[in-house]
Parts: sequence; structure tokens; C-alpha cells
Amino acid sequence: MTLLLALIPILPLFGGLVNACFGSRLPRPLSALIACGAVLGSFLATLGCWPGAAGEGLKTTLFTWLQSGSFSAEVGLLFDPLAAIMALMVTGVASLIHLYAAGYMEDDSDQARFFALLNLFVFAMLTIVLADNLLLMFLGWEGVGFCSYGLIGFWYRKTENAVAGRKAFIVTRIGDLFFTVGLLWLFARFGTIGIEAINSRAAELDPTTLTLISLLLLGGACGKSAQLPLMSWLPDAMAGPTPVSALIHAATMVTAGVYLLCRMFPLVSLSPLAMGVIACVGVLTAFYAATCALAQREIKRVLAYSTMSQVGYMFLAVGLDSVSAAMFHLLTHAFFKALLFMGAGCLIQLAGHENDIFQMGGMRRRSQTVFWLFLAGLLCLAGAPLTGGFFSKDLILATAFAKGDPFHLGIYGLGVLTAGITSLYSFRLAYLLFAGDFRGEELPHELPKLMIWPLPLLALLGLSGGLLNLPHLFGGRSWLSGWLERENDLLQIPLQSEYLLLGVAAAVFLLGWLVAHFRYRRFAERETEVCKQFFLTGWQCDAFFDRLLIRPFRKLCYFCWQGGDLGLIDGLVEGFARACLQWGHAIRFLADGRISRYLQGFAWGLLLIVGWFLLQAVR
Amino acid sequence: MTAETSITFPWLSLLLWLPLLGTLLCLLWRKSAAACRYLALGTTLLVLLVSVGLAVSLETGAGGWLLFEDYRWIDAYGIRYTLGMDGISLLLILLTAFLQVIAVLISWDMRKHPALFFALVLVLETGIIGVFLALDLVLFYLFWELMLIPMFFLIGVWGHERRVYAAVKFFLFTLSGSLLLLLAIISLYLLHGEQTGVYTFALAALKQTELNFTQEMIFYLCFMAAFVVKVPLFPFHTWLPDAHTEAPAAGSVDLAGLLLKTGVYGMIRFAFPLFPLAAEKSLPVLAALALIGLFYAAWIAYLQFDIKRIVAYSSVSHLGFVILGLAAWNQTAWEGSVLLMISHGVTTGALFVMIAMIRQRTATREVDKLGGLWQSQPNLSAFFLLFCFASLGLPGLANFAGEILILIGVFSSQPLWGAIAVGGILFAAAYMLRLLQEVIWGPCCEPFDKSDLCRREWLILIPLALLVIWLGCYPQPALDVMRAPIQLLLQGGMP
Amino acid sequence: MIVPLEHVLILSTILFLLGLVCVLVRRNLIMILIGIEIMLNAVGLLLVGASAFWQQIDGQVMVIFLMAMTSAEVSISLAMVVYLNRRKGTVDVRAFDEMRG
Amino acid sequence: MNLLELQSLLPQLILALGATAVLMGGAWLENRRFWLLCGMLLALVAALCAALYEPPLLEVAGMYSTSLYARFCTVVWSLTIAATLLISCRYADLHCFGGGEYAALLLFAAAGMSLLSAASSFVGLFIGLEAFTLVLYILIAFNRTDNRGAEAGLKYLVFGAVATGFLAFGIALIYTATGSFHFAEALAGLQLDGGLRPLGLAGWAMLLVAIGFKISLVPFHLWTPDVYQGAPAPISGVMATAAKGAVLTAFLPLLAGLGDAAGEIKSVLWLLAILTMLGGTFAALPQTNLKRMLAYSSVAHMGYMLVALLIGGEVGGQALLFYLVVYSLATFGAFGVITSWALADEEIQEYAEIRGLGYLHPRRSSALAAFLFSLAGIPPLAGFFGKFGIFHAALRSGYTELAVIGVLTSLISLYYYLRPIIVLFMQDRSAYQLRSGCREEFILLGSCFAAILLFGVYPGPLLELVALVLP
Amino acid sequence: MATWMFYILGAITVVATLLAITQRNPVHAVIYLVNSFFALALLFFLLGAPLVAAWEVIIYAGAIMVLFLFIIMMLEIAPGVEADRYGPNWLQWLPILLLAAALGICTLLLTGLDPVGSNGVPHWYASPRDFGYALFKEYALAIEVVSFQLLFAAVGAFYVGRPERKSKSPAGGDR
Repeated sequence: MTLLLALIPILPLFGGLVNACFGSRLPRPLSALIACGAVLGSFLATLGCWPGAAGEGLKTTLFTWLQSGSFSAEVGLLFDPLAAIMALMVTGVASLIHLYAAGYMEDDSDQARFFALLNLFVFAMLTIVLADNLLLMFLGWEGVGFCSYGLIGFWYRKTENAVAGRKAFIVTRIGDLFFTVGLLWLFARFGTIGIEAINSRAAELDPTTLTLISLLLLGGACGKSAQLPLMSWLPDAMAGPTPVSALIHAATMVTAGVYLLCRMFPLVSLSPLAMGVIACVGVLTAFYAATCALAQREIKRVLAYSTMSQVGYMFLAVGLDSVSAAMFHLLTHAFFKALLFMGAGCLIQLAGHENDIFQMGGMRRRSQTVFWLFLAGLLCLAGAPLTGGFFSKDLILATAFAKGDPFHLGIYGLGVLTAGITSLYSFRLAYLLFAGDFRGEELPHELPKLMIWPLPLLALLGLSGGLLNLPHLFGGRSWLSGWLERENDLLQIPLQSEYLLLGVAAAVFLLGWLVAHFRYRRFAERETEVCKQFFLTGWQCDAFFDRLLIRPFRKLCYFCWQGGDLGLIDGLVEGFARACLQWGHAIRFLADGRISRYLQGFAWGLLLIVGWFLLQAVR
Repeated sequence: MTAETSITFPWLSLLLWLPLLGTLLCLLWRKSAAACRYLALGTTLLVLLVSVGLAVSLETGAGGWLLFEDYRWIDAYGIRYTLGMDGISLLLILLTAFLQVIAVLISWDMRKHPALFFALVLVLETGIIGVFLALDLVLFYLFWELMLIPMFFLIGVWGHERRVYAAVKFFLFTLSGSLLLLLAIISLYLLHGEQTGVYTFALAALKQTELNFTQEMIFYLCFMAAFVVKVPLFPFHTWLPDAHTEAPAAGSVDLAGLLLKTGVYGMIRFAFPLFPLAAEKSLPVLAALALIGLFYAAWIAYLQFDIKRIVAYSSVSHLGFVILGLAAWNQTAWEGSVLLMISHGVTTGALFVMIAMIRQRTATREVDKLGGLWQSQPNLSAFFLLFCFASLGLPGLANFAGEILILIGVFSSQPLWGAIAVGGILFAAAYMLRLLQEVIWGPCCEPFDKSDLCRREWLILIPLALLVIWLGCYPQPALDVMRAPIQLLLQGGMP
Repeated sequence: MIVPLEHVLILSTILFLLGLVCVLVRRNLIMILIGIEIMLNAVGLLLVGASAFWQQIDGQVMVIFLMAMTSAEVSISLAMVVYLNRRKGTVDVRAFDEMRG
Repeated sequence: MNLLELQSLLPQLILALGATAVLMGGAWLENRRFWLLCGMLLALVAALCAALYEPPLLEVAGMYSTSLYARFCTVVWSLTIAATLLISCRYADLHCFGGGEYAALLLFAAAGMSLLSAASSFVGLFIGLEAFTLVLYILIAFNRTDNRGAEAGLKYLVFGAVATGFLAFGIALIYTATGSFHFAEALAGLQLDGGLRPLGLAGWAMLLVAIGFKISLVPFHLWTPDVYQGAPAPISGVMATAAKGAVLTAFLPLLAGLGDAAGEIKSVLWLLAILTMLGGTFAALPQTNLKRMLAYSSVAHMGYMLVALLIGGEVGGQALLFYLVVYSLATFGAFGVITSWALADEEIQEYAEIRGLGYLHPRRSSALAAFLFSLAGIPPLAGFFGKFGIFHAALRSGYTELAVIGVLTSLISLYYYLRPIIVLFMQDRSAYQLRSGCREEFILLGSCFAAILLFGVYPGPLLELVALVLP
Repeated sequence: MATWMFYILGAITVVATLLAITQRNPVHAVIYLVNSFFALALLFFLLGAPLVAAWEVIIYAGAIMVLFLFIIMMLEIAPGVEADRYGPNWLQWLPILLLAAALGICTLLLTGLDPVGSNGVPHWYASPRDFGYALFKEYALAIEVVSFQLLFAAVGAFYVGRPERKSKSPAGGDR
């Protein structure tokens, strides 16, 4: 079983390496085949390991990575329920996306690089999921960052793409800094970086340290999951190929932050302040991103903001002390968001590589299948009752409500508002995409079969995702909570409140739909200019950061370079050199070639010596 | 080879003088460029072979000297020919031997005075190995200075536009530090002689000298002056960007990969054990300078237009990390420092190698004129990507292991330093990604030579890449080798 | 006693300095050489005086050597003067500043 | 003067008589190269004789000692002259030197120098000094096709004569004070209450001026660059090495004879050493003429040697002699390279003229580079151990400030040593194509190079020898 | 008597020398100098060195000064080479005179501090016989060396002073 466990990450790694080293020499379909095969194999291995996950879970240590003094980092895998469910999701969704990508990238000349990176990404993601210590997790953490960087800038010929990749890497790295400090601090406190060990001994920490460490971990999570204030990279990351957006920026990597918080939950949950902050960050991000999504014109950016918003919900769930709600939403979201992205990919293809939804419209006529599948995804996203998204989101909101205190009620209110906006922008998207006539000029491109057929599976999963953790109200058993051994996540609220909550959720959904219906049924660019610009640019955050951070940073750099290095240090050194040379010139011109001058030198020298001696003698 | 012969046979001297022999042969056969090439390659390979052989056959885990040689040399001053190799030296010598092979290979097509070039490269190797082996202070100083002349010529003759300025700056900067070192060495020797009546320059003996704090501090500062300039620590670093930028590929590789390490080596082998009290007092200053340099260099690197300059400043930044690790003064941090030295040698060496290849194809190092290299040279660009990411400290690649150990070590003794230092990782990413951005991504600027890697270049890059990955994924063997010596050094050095 | 030794000293010092002044201020090569002769004669005076003071012959012997040396020097110097005059057409030392700096 | 005395002065006798013989022979047989080689042989024989032949008397005529120290100096100066003759072979051809005169004058200079460093009385000192100075006047102006040579000759002559006046006046003052010319008595007589008598101080002041001129200490150094530049390169080599060395070596026992009473003199020497180190170094910085640069560099090196001199004793003496030998090797080698590069109508000495020569004449250029590096004190060349010895001596005797200044100036000096090297190796070729050197030059430059390398790597034997011969 | 003679002769020497060094015409200067040397020779005689006095007259006043005169005549050196072109002399002389005065004062003060100075110079007479004995017995070696020197000085003077030959062109072009 441990071998099988080891195979889970190794297979994609192997696939990635093979593609990276030899991909360009392999015959074309082979690289895609290897990639898909590796991930599928990994999925199967995960399935094979599944039985071992229950309870304590499977553990294996491959080798010691770093050991120095009391510090020791093993390459060890931990396959506990949380990891198992995550791994299953990652490998599963990744398999489907790989298949989709095989179709999507059919004609691309750089296929091997794409699949190499994609496979490596899966490997890195699985490392995050399966790592039994924080350092190994960090390896995966940075690994996904690297792959994301490589894939966002995959079409490197356009500078914007590469710049977007860089931005993603750097912004997430800001988060990583916090993670690193947290990691260092944890090691300094516990003398170990094993996740289980830390979690079990978390209570030993004093509250302040605990809060600070939790906040640092939150910082790391924010970076990777594009939460406030480190969110600005995600919309730009949509420059990458669509499967990448689907896999990395929707289903898996952006949820790594959530996963991290869940992983370290025993630690994090001990600090009420940190929990509050997490919840706030989550709900604020959810709200912020939802408003931004309202105004976006590019289909993938809408989805990106929606992803951000949904991940915000997950953070909220963590902040509300409910791991299972977070994981629940994570799973359903993974399904429907992957679906949405892949559907978007199909739509873009169908619209003739047109991203702008204002240039689309009437897409239903181009492909019925895609319409239905995409709609299914949108319904889940909007939280249409009985879809997976509905249940998971509702669980989070209900948990917030159940806390009962004003703070959480406020959060609940904001969450509900966000849900409404979510519904609104979902249907805005739907109407803009499918209603009316095609507004662009491009002819549809061929849609490879391979791009279609992973979608129904995801649609099914998304729609029925609610079953994973179906609340008792609907006769479910809350399986996920049970599996994660988080029985206390189950809500203890009166039945009528629960009905009320459901009602509110459904009402909000409907409200959003209606508004969208009246507003976007017929296409017209009607948004007010200011508002549009404000939301379109993500509340002007990029400009704000540019002014606040990047420009001063460049100025600082420039000052260090010109002022410090060239001016001060080199100036001093060269000034000294020049002064020496000048003295040299001065002394040199004593020797002006005149004999009488030279002879005077004698006389002066003699005077010096005699005078000196006279002084000595007198004394 | 049995254990006995390995002790009696002067392996260290062999290691030390082999390159010089190569130099002589090169100069003898200076008419034929090909002969010199192969001679140089053969010699460096032989050195590599011997050092790897030593590494394999010796019991590297043990503390103490793995190999030791001691002969009379200049009796008038009590100077002896004392060589000793412990784990740290061994690792650094392995690095030296390896990088020299790379340096020879990268200069394979050297058309300008090839014989002299290879001869100098080999002399440089002797100098560097000598620094890593010498245990007599004068002998050490001799090798320390011996490195200067070949490097001066390598920069000055085979360098680029501002080569003379750079060469002179390099020479004067480094010499200004080392002359103070010389004064301190002599004074220490005299003091020791006055106290014990035995006039000797042996490190082990001088360690026993009784110094009051002022003396110790002065000596320590003089010693550090030499080492700090070589490392180079902020604010003594400005020779480095110029030297790196102007040096030919092999020169940059040697400079970044090896010469800088000699400074750090000098600190841990000589300055710290000889003057422990002063060293202890100086740690905060050292750490502060290291931290400033770490950020400062990274910031400056971010704005550079010359890709070599970017990498050069990155060296300053990384070496700041190394020094920070030393300043933390504990096992983990020191192991991290030594490991980072080695991995920095490999990654930065690799980057300079790649820059040379890029320059060969594009005839420029200006970022503005570069771009989209992936389009015409995907293999080359892939390697470049790998090394850049190794350099910015991606986990699983070379630099990360060292950096994280340093951070852990620093954090456990001085959390604040550690927390600040973490920020350096961010800026490393900033300038490295900018470098990548400007070179391999973006719209294609037509290189005049569109060929991808040739066989020789594969031969250079693959070992480098493998080493980068190996050091990132499984640095444990290296750590095991350095463990015992570092323990000893932290306790005040070997007797 | 003829005079105190001091007075011999003073006389020779004055003579020596007069020679030195001549060497320093004159621009004519011949005059410079004459100045040098004056300096050497001052030395001779001192040596003879000291010789008398110590009632030893050595000082006087030294004067002889001094004279021999002087004549050797003068012969070379004057040859040089002739040579230089032939080359430059002047005995003004200011003409000889081709090398400087 | 009896036979034993003559035997004791055998090397000097060989030199002087040999010089006369060569002079006379040269008048009959006009074969330049033959007489040069002949002279070289004589010098070598004299050196051998001085090295191997144990003189029967310890002191000759109360003027010259025949101690090991004196014999060592004789060997060194004879070898220098032999080397000069060897390296001048082609140079003399090129400039149509009178072979006999040239060789004879140089041989006599060797005799004078060896007498000077063997002097044990002021008379001997004066005569020895004058002997080679007189010869140098001629040798400097020996090149009759060159205006500069004449000018240099004039300058050296005027200053030399003035310095002679100072020297003689100094000796006269000391004689006045003590009534003796012999070092031991005179120096003992000068002392009073552990210090020097005022008259002695005045005498020493004059002596210092003369010595300062001879070994070109600041501020008596101004003639140096001009004369070196104008003199024929081999003669500049002799002047920078043996001529200065002879004065220094004569001065060393003189100062040692004063013992503790030399405090005031040492304080002046201290000042002069600092002035000289700084002055020479700074003035050399902007030079663009190889010979002038070497001249100023020799000034700076005299400063270092002055440090060793004023420290005195075993440590200082050892450092001084070692430094002197090593410095002489390098400086002579450098002038040798210039000699070997000389053209018929002029010498190549401007930096602009040696651009890129390093690759056209690699052996001579690398030798020059090595000599310059040695002068700069960069290991593994002998100059390093020279400086090492000086700094060691300075620190050991508590002259830390001198050591620090020495270190500072040797750092700055590096720049002007590097400049010709840069010009040679790092700049593009200029138009000159020099003739390839002759065998004699290569032998000499090769041995200089080998020696500085050998003494840089294994200075032990020389150090021991130097320690052995010290008085 | 001898004392008075000393002071008178000393005064004559100084004045004659002073006149000699201030003369513009080198010929006049030489003549004054010969005067000065005669007085000096008398001083030598006074101080008990008759032989040296004789030589002073023969060698200095006789040979050397005549040589000077001869050269001056031969080269036809115009009087006042320096003054004609370079303005008044005294202004240039002033700093150097001050320097010399300072030097003189310092030296004299220094020598005056010595106790030996106040002792008198006795009447003493070194006969030529004593002199010769010392010269050729004790200082024989020095005589030899000096004679060599004279020889080489003569050679040098000849070499330097002889007219230039048409120089043979050296073998081969250099550039």
C-alpha cells in the first residue's frame, strides 16, 4: 500500500520529467498520452490507497531530505482522510482536465512543455496534499507556483502573458514569505515540522504566538488562494491556456490555501482572533470578488473573480470553525468551476478565440451540448437549490448564522449578499453568452471531441456534489463530516431556522436571476462608466498597489543603485583613487626638470634635518 | 588503495600541484590551441577524479582532518607547508574541481591566446585549492594572493568593454583587504612568539595565543577586512558587479563559483576560530551588513540592464544569506551556509555559463536587445529557466536547501533576523523573474545564431543541471560530510 | 693656541654655505661648478683645522684625497660642459629641462 | 701595503686591474662583444673569488674590512655588474658604445661599490663612494647619440658633486669632533650621555643629505626620474640596484656602530622613510614612462628599505639585505627588459609605445610583468617575502605606523605597477615591431625571473645566507 | 700674531669668495676665487699644513682654476648669461639667501653647542716628511684607489669630451 501511496505523486513527476526531458523528441500524441496516463495512474493509485486512509491514515517515509542538528525534513507522505479526499479530487479532476487538455492543445507546437508542466503541477499539488511535514508541503507549495508561472506564461510570445505569470509568482511568493516565517517559527517552538506533531502539540503555545503563527499561515494561504489583499494576480493569470485555468486557478492550486488551513486546523482553531480574521478575509474577498465579477468582460476573468469569491467562502468556512464545510465547498467548487472553465474554453473556441463576452452571444446555437453543460456549472455556481454548490454554500452560511453573535451575523449578511451577487453575475454571464445573437465576427473553430467528453462527468459531479455531505434535513448523513471526523461541524440549529436559511438562500438565488434576467436579457452596454471602470479593474487595486508599492520600490531600487552603489560607494572609492592621483600629480610637478629646483630640494632637506637635530640637541 | 597508503601518499599536494603542472605543459605547448585545450581539460578532469576518489575512499563522516600534510618550509620565520583537509575543504575542493572542468569546457572555443588562458585558469585552480587546504597562515596568504594574478588577467585580457577598469578595481579592492590581513598575521605571529618563544604561523598553535580583547578585535577586523571584501559583504561589494560583468565566461564562473567562497572559508577556518570573542561581538554587525546586502543587492539587481550584472548582484545577495547563516552561529545555520555556498557555486556558475552561451548567439547582454529566446532555442532556454529558478530558491533545486537551513538556524537563535531575511527570497524572485522575462519570454528578438545547444554545451549543462537537482533534492550526503567539521569549528576549531 | 676650534668651524661653514648659495642661485653651469669648488675648499679648511686641533696628520691626508677627487670630478665636469655646450650651444642649466614630471 | 693586504683585497684587485686591462686592450682590439664578455667573465671571477677565497686579513689598511658581510656585498655587486655587461651586449652594439671603455668603467664601478660596502673608515667610505660615482657620471652620458643622456649626465653630475661636498663636510665635521676616521673610534667618540654630540649630529645631517641623494630619499630624490630616464637602460638598472644597494649596505654597519645613541638619527630616518614611501608612491602614480615609473618606484622601495635600516639589528638587517637582493633582481630585470627592447635611436619606454607588446614578445613581457608584480609584493614572487620581512621587522620593533604606511603605499603602488602590465597585455597592438631579443638577454632575464620565482617560493636559503653574513 | 693672521685671512677668503659668487662674468669670478684660494692656502699654512697649502696653490689655484678659465675662454661664454634673459637676480636670490641663512644659523648653533668647540687649535706643524710617511704607509691603498679613479676620470673625460664620430649605423633596422 505504501508503494501505491508513493506512486501517487511519483507517477505525475515521472510523466512530467519524461515530457520535460524528452518531450520534444517524442512523437506528438505520445507526450499527451504519457501525461494523461501518469495522472490517471495516479488517480487509480489514490483509489487503491483509499481504504488505508480511514482513521490514522497511511504513512510512509521515502528518504531524508534535509537533516541538520535537530532539524530534520523527511520526504514523507501522509494519507489521512483529509489528504485522501483532497488527493482524490486533485487526481480525479486533473485526469479529466488532462484529457480535455489533450484535445485543447492538439495543435500546439509546444505540447510537450505544456504537459510536462501540467504533470509537474499535479505532482507538486499532490505533494502539498500528501506531505507529512511543512517543509515538504512548502516544496509542493512553491512547485505549484512555479508550474503556474510557467503555464500562465505558456504563450510567452505575448509579453502580457509572461508578465502575468511573473505577477502570479511574485504575489503568491509574498504570501509564501508569511508561510515560511510561520514554518520557521513553528520549528523554533516545537523542534519539528511534522504536521501531525505540531497539531497534536499546538496547545503548548501561548496565545499570542499561536495567533501570530496562525495569521502567518493565513498570509501564506491568502497568497496562494488569491484572497485579500494578495488577490490581484488571479484575474491576470487567466492569460494561460484554459485547461490551466481550470486545473490550477480554479480546482486545485487556489484551494491549496484552504487546504493548508484545514491541515493546520488544530493549530489555527486555537486562536479565536485568527479565526475571526480568517472569516473576515474570506467573506470580504467573497464580496469583493463577486462585485468585480459583475463588471468583467472577459469570460475567464468573470470565472476567475468568481473563483476568488468562492474560495473566499471556503476561507469563511474555515474561519467559522467548520473544516467539513470548507472541504465540502472546495470539492463541489472544484467540480463545477473546472466544468465552467472547460466550458468556457469550449465557448472561446466556438467563438473563434474570442474572450470578450460582449462580443459573444447566441452561443447556444453554436453548440447545444456546451450550453447545457455550462449552464449546469453556472447553476451550481449561482447556488441553484439542490445543486452541489447550493448545499455547500448553504452549509457555510448556515454555520455562520448558527454562531449567533453579531459578528457572525454580520458575516452571514454579507455572505448572503454575496450569494445574491453571485447569482446575478452568473446569470449575467449566461445571458450575455447565450441569449440573443452572436455579436462577434469570428467563425467557430472546430471543437475536438476530447474537449467535450470530460465535461458531462464534471457536470454530474457538480450537480450531485451535494450528496457528499447531504445535511440531515434532506435525509443525508453528512458523509464528508464523518469521513473527516468532524462531527462537531454538524449544525445544531432549530429546524425552522434551517428552513429559513434555505429559503433565504433560494430567494437570493432567484433574486439574482431575476435582476440578471431583466437587465441582461437583451444585450446592451448599460453599466455606468465609473462603476464599470471601478469594478472592471478590481476596485482599482492594481493601480493602487502600483502607486503604493511598485513605484516606491522601483524608486528605492534606483536610489540604491545610482545613489548607493554608483554614487556613494563607488564615488568614495573612485574619489580616493582620484585624490591619490592628484597628489601624485602635485608631487610629480616638484620635479620640473630644473636643476636649481632640484638643488633647492637638497637645501630644504638639509634644513629639515639640521633643524630637527637642533631641536633634539637643545632638548 | 588501502587506508595506510592514503595517509602516506601526499594526495593533497598532488591535488594542489596538478593544475600547476598542467599550466607548465600548456605554456610549453602554447603553439597548439588544441593541445592546450585538451591538456587543460585533462588536468581539470584529473583533479576532479582525484578529489572524487578521495571523497569516495575517505571516511568523510569522521571529524578531524581527513588528510594532513606538514613539512618544513621556511625556517627563518617558522613558516611551514601545512595542508589539511576536512569535510568542508573536501566539499569546496570538489566544487572547485567540478567548476574548473566546466570553466575549461565553456572556453573551448577560446581564440584569443588560448594557451595563456588555459594556463591561467589552471593557476587559478591551484590558488583556490591551496586556499582551501592551507593551514599555515602564510601559506594561506600566499595562495590567497595567488588567486589574484590569474583572475586579474582573465578579466583584463579576455573581458569585455570595461575590462581594465574592472580588473584593476578587482585587484585593488581585494588586495586592500588582504594587506591588512598580512599585517594582522604577522602581528599575531609576533605576539604568539613573544608569549611562548615559539615563532610559528601554524593555525593550531596561533589559536592558543592569549590576546586581550582590544588586540583580538583589531586582529579580527584586519582578518575580516580581507574576507569581507572577497565575499563580498555590503558595502565592500562594488568590485564584484564590475568584475563579473567584464570577465569572460570562465572567469565569471570561477569568480562567482569559487573566489567568493574563499572569503567565507577564510572566516570559518581562520577568523572565527582564532578570535572567538571578537567574532562573537561582531556577529550582530555581520548579520546587519549581511541583511542589508541581501536586500540591497537584490534591489539593485532588479534594475540592471546587463544580464551578467543581474546575476552578479544576485551573488552579492546570496552571499549575504551565507554570511547571515554564519552570524547565527549554530550548527544548522552553518551547515546551511556551507551548503548554500556550494549550491550557489553551481547555480551561479551555471547561470554565467548560460549567459556566455546566450551572448555567443545574440552578441549582446543587454536585456533590451534580448527576448523570446525560447522560440529559437528551447533547450537552452529550458536550462536557463531551471538555473534561474534554482537561483531564486525554488524548493527541490539547489539553493533552497541551503537557504532554508540558514533560515531555520538563524530563526532559532535570532528570530528577527530570520524573519527579515525571508524577505530576501521575495526579491530574489523579483529580479530573477525579470531576468527570465527579458531573456527567454516575450517577443522574439532575432538572435544571429539560431542553433540550439551543441554537443559540448549539452555536456556542460547536463552535469550542472543534475547537480542542481541533486543538491536540491538530496543534499544529505553533503550535509553529512560537513557535519563533524562544523561541529568542531563551532567549538573553536580543530586542535 | 691660534684660535678656538669654533672659529675654524664658523669660517668653514660660512665658506661652505657661500658655495652652496652659489650652486643654488647661479644658472651658469660654470658658476655652479665653481660653487662646488668653494664647498670642497671649505671642507678642506675644516679638515686642516681639525687636523691641527687633534695634532694628527690624517685630516691633511684626507684633504689630499679630496683634492684628487675634485680634480677628477672637475675634469669630467668640464668635459661634460664642453659636450653639452656643443649639443645645446649654451651653458645655462635652464636649457636642460627636457625631462620632467 | 703588503702582500697579505693585497690578497685580502683580491676580488677588488681583480676588478680594478681587470678594468685597466680591458681598457687598454680595448684600445688595441675593437671587438665590442669580446670585451663585454671579457668584463663579465672578470666580474664573475671576482664574485667567485669573493665567495670562495678566505681573505687572510680581517681589515685592510684600517679602511676596508673583509668580513663575510663585505664579501657578500662584493659578490652581489660583481654579479650585478656581470649581469649588466651581459645584458648590454646588444645594446652596446646598437648604440656603438666603446666596448673597452664601457666594460672597464663598469668593472671599476664594481670595485668602487664593493669597496664602499666594505668600508670601515670614513676615508674608505669617501673614496669608495666617489670611485663609482665618478664612473657613473660618465656611464650615464655614455650614449652619445642621445640628448637626454647628456642632460641626465649633467644632472647627476651636478647633484653628485654637491652631494660629495656634503659628504665630505659631514666627514670633516665628524673628524673635527672625534679626531678619527675609523668607524669604530669615530662613532664611539661621537657619543655622549647615550646620545650624539651636537657636532656629530651636524656631521650626520650632512652625511644624511649625501646618502639621501645617493639612494634618492624624498626630498633628495628629484634627480632620480630624470637621470634614470636619460641614462642608458642598463646603467639605469645599475643605478637603481647596485649603486643604491652599495650605499645602503655601507650605511647599515655605520648606523649599527652608533648603537643606542642613534635615536635622533633614527627619528630623522623615520621621517624620511615615511616621506619617501609616500612621495615615491604618489609621484609614481601618474607616470606614463616606464623608466620614470621605475625610478619613482625605486624611490618608494628605498623608503621600505629605510624602514629596515632604521630598525637595524638582526631583524632589520636581515630584512634589508633580503629585500635589497630581491628588489635588485626585479628592478634590474625590469630595466633589462627595457634594454632588450631598445631600438637604435631610442629606447621604448613610453606606455603608449608598448601597447599590446605582451603577445608579440611574450617572454620578455611576461618577465617584465613578473618583475613588476614582484616589486608590488604579490606572491608567489620574491617581492612578497621581501615586504613580509620588512613589515615583520617593523611590527616586531614596534614601528607599527611604518608598517601601516608601508602597507598603504604598497596598496597604492599596485596601481602603477599594474598600468604597464595592462598596457602590455590588455590593450590592442600598437605599430611597433621590436627585434627579437638575443640569447644573452634571455639568459639574464630568464635567470632573474627564475630567481624571483625561486625566492618567492623558497626563500629559506637566501634568508639563511643573509642571516649568516650580517655583521 | 697667528690669531690675527687667521682672522685677516679668513676675512679675505670670505670677501673674495663672496665677490666670486656674485660676479656676472665667470672670468672675474675665477680671478676672485683664485684670490680666495691663495688666502686659504695661507690659512692652511697657518694651521700647520704647509704641504696642503702648497698643493692648494698648485692644484686649485693653479691647475683647476686655469682649467676653468680655459674652458670659459674656449666656449666663449658671454658674461651674465643668466641676467640677460631672466631679469634681475637679487629677487631670485632672496629666498635662497634666507634659506642659506637659516641653514647657516642652524648649523652653527648646532656645532656651537658642542663642548669641543671652545678648545683652541694649538700651534702644530706637520712636516712633509711626516705627511709622506702617513700617505704612503697608512694610506697607500687609498692612494692606489684614487689613482685608479684619476685614470678612469681621464678616460671618461676623454670619452665624453671627444668630438662625435660619424656614428656607424647599427646592424639592421629596428622597426
